Amino acid sequence: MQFKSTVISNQEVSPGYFRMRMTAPPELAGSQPGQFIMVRVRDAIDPLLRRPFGIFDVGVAESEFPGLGAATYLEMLYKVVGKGTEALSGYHHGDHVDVIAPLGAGFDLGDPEEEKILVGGGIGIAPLYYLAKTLVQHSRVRFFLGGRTRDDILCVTEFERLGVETYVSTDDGTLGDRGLVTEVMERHIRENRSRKTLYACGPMPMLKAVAEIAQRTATPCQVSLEAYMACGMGACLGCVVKGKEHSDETPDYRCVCKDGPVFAFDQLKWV
Amino acid sequence: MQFKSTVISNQEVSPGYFRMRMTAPPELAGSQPGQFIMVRVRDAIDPLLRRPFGIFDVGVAESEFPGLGAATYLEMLYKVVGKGTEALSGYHHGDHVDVIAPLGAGFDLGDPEEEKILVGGGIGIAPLYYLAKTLVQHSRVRFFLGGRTRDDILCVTEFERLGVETYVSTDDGTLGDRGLVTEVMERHIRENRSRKTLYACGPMPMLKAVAEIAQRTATPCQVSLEAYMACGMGACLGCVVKGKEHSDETPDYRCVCKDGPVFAFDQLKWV
Amino acid sequence: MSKPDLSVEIAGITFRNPVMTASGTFGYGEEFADYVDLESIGAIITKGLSIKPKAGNPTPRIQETTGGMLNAIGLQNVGIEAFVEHKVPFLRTVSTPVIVNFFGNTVEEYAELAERLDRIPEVTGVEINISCPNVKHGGIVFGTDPKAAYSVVKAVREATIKPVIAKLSPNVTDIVEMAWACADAEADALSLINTLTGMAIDVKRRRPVLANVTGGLSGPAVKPVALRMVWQVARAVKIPVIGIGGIMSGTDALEFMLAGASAVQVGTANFLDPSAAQRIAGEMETYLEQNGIHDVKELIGALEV
Amino acid sequence: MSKPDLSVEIAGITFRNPVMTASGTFGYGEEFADYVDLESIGAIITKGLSIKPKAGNPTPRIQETTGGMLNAIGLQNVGIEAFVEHKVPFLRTVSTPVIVNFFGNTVEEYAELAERLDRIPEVTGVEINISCPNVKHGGIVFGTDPKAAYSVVKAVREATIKPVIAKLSPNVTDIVEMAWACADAEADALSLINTLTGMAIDVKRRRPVLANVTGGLSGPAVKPVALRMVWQVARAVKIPVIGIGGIMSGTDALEFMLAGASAVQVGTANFLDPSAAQRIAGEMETYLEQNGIHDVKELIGALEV
Ligand SMILES: Cc1cc2nc3c(=O)[nH]c(=O)nc-3n(C[C@H](O)[C@H](O)[C@H](O)COP(=O)(O)OP(=O)(O)OC[C@H]3O[C@@H](n4cnc5c(N)ncnc54)[C@H](O)[C@@H]3O)c2cc1C
Ligand SMILES: Cc1cc2nc3c(=O)[nH]c(=O)nc-3n(C[C@H](O)[C@H](O)[C@H](O)COP(=O)(O)OP(=O)(O)OC[C@H]3O[C@@H](n4cnc5c(N)ncnc54)[C@H](O)[C@@H]3O)c2cc1C
Ligand SMILES: Cc1cc2nc3c(=O)[nH]c(=O)nc-3n(C[C@H](O)[C@H](O)[C@H](O)COP(=O)(O)O)c2cc1C
Ligand SMILES: Cc1cc2nc3c(=O)[nH]c(=O)nc-3n(C[C@H](O)[C@H](O)[C@H](O)COP(=O)(O)O)c2cc1C
Ligand code: FES
Ligand code: FES
Repeated sequence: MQFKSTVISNQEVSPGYFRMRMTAPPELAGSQPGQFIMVRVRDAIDPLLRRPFGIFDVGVAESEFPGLGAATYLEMLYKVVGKGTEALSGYHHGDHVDVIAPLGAGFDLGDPEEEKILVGGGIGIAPLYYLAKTLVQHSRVRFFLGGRTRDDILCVTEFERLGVETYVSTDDGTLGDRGLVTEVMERHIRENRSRKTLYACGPMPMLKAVAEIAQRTATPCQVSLEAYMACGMGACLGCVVKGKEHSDETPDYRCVCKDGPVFAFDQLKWV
Repeated sequence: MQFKSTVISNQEVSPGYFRMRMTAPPELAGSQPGQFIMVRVRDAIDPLLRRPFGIFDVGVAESEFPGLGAATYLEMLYKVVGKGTEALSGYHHGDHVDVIAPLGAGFDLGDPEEEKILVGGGIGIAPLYYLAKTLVQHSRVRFFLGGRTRDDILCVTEFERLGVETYVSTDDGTLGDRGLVTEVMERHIRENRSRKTLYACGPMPMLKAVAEIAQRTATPCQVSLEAYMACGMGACLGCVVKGKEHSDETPDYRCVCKDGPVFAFDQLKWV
Repeated sequence: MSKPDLSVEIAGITFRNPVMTASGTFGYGEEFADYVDLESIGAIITKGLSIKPKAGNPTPRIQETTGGMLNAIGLQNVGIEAFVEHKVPFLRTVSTPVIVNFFGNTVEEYAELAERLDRIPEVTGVEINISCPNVKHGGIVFGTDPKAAYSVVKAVREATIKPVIAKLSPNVTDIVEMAWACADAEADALSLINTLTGMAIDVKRRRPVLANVTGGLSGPAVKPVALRMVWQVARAVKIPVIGIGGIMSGTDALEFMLAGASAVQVGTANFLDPSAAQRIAGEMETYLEQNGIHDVKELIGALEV
Repeated sequence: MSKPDLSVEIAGITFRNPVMTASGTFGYGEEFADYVDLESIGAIITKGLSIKPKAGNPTPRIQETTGGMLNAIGLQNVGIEAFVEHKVPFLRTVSTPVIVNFFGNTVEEYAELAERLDRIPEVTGVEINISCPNVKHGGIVFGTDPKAAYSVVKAVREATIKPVIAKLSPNVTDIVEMAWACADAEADALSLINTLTGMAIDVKRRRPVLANVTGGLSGPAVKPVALRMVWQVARAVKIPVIGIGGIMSGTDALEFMLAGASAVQVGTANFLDPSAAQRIAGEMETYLEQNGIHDVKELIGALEV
């Protein structure tokens, strides 16, 4: 659905990373973890297109606006990379944004008995918090979180507060283990033979590494992808990725916005 | 000169009309009445071009920003008509705008012994206040001010406070005389045979009427024109008006931005 | 005052209002059903169709530019069989006219597809995308050569009794010459403009942003070019013209109608505002009401020059 | 690291950096002297000149559009005599190369003007605006017909030993064909693009906004089209290409150089920021420094496709 949302708060949680909470209609409380939203940053032509963001959290809380009682809120966690996110970072309490949400297909929550392994790289943790919040209700959840440096490691406390066991690694060793998050994660999988499902979101090289580990260890795995988007609703075909059957003769393109952003890793063509 | 200016205040003085005060470098205090400024409304591509505005006032006052002592300020009076002025109307204390000023050729202040007659229509009064403030130092100044309705009559008190005799007329009679400002003004000229100079700014039909009166009564007259502008410095030739010698064979175009915006009425071709 | 009349007639079809959705920007209608009342717009024009499914280009396929966007989707589409099986059933549930945009690589392909579309009752009319490479003639684009355009339109004309709209490419020296060629081939109407060919470069990577190198520019950035071409063409031909290019508001749409368009198509605007087509029709109605204009048809070509 | 080398060479002339000011957007240089250090830019290209003074079009002549602007100045200029008398004396005081943009209504006028410019020592080179109506041939524009373009460039080539730049119009089906025609006529370099023809309409008045009805579109809105054409042309010809169209920043300029331009011209940007050309040259230098590139010439045509 399309709605006008009011910014409740917009905080810089780490240099260049912001967490924005905004009002949402009650229907949004039914969003699936992994679904996303499209934000019209300004009611103007620059930027022209909407920008896609994961749902970091959604819930119901006492409204910040007096007299409104309990109200649904939506949160996003974003990194300033260009003019859209730059403009967003200047938003204050009370400002308005136009939002389309929820969009796309979210994570499959799988079998509650299994252990859930979440892998996030940098801003890729955005959709994993709401996922973790949902999964911990029934399953054991471990979260492997990586980033370039200490500043790219966000919201560890929030995950821990959910009861999620959190493992941090950074490329430069400024926080947690030194090294790639995927190496730490693979070690855990190999050392620990219980049934598991993997959930990953982050930069493409990380997702590829996770998919290879899933393949090698025969672990079910879902990945959440990013792509340039214009419409967000499966109409423009701008955001496609290659499906597993893809070849030049038998095209198998999937829309990240509609068939995804979450895909079972074995549904995609990784080369 | 080009400078970054800080908004000091931006008040709606009548529905749809704003008066904005902003910081300016000391050199601006030497601006001539009738000169104008070009404002880059946003540091973005929408609106793309700068917008021209008259200098409503310029002076030196105790700075609003602590510890700065006396500082030069610049004021403009503007009407919201489109996206540029709409955006400007949302500016607050402390916001920044990029300004080029002072531009163009201002009013000739003429002989101090003469009576000065100022004629303003609607937002056309914008450059007349600074003119009046300068002229009252030596001359008797009368101000004929017209508008469609009461809301279009601005800053009467400010002019009166300068010691200017102010005559108001509105098309619908909701304030002052009912009728055209030019009729009231012509009556005054005819009834009152002392030497005078006319200074007019306002919509084209009003300026034409003023020029005709000047012609009929052989009164010296200067008019301040508006035109679409791109550069504001005589380079693009977008803002031209026809000079008195103009014909298809002997083009005589003058730049409103550089040769004007103020012209002696008999230098222009009025048909 | 009674409600103004927004209906327009083109090729014998009455459209409830002049606002159609541009091909490739509105999927097959269904994608937008949650955001726009499909019964409130003039017509649905579907994504460019070919006989066989088409894979389209590698990604990235889109890039925002100042006031516009580039796309190099590469005409990815499901092909006519899947269209009939999966898309037509939904379109059947909507009373709004459905115009199918389509293309081929040879004159014969255009004709064959037109013939197959002719047999589908849910298809109200067809729009020929002539901005496609002519495979038989070394890849030169049908839409930039009047003779090739004539032959494609003629072949389609002979293959269907449904209304035929020829959609013109703006990447030409003389748009009027192209319009004449299509009118001579008995198109019922012309629509313009398709996208302007453009390019974007990523300085850091020293590469074109689009995998396809070049792409089609659309959005408000191109509106001045589109308006100029619609005005030129509408004065030159007798058949109705449908204006396309950067329409974001009711005012934009009215500008095209004053320039001579009998209807308009809304493309890129659907991405920023999925209810754009409905909103624009509403804004046109409000304008007519406020200005005491009883019939939108009064405005067609009413520009005073 | 030592300062990067920003100089480029075109037709035997060395420019201190690749940033020139586009004709018609920078007057005769003097108008901008208070805002930009004229010694900091690559070249000054002056307002289109004709033999006789030219009145230009009635007003309004300009209109802002989304991401761009339309102009229909109509080539108003002072004519060669006043140019020599009133403009050259100032230009003499500047060491930056001066390129005079000019036009005529017949091949003979182009040749005559070229010959007169050839005798002015302050004129470093000439840029031929071929986007002008060919009076002898029913007003068809020189710049959209390769044969006419060839004859104009050839005549100018024979009339002057100064560097000759042919400035191409983008309003054509095949820009490469136009580029070849000008290269065959022995232009030393090509510059592109001139403005795209467009139109704006005032719905309230039901009139075109511009008195001239149509005008030329410039500014960031046209950048994707300009980049695409520069890329096409730079691959097709051996002579240097100068990129123009919507350049607002150092990054924009570098995009054109990667696409194959040996230099760039800044037009509309001068209006928003009178020091744009100087700023852009500075931004290019900073980019080179930060990326360890010693010579801007390394980037010319370095796009990986
Ligand atoms: C389904 C989905 C969910 C996303 N969730 C989040 C999130 O929760 N938090 C977050 O910070 N970001 C998220 N992103 C990425 C986010 O959409 C982009 O960072 C944002 O659109 C950039 O906008 P901009 O105007 O600031 O940058 P631009 O000025 O448009 O571009 C700046 C840089 O970012 C890159 N970029 C731009 N758009 C995208 C895109 N859609 N995908 C990948 N790279 C892009 C460009 O290549 C360029 O280098 C998500 C993307 C998708 C598709
Ligand atoms: C020398 C000069 C001094 C001026 N001084 C003042 C002033 O002190 N206060 C003030 O309120 N306005 C003044 N103007 C007019 C002011 O520049 C325009 O109102 C403003 O540029 C409109 O910008 P916009 O983006 O809000 O409107 P737009 O969206 O650009 O246009 C809205 C409407 O305004 C008209 N318009 C736009 N630009 C101009 C223009 N340059 N001249 C005339 N009409 C225009 C358009 O035709 C359109 O109908 C002056 C103009 C000039 C040339
Ligand atoms: C993503 C995208 C896909 C398009 N696909 C098609 C197509 O399949 N067939 C076609 O004729 N035009 C296609 N177009 C062109 C549009 O129908 C329209 O002519 C163009 O975008 C200009 O209109 P706009 O500025 O309103 O978007 C496409 C445009 C976009 C942006
Ligand atoms: C107001 C204006 C006047 C122009 N006059 C000329 C001219 O006299 N001769 C010419 O060759 N090009 C002229 N041009 C075109 C520019 O030189 C340039 O090619 C075009 O504006 C594209 O560059 P830009 O997008 O950076 O403005 C003019 C452009 C503008 C905006
Ligand atoms: S973004 Fe348009 S189809 Fe996915
Ligand atoms: S605004 Fe450019 S010459 Fe006056």
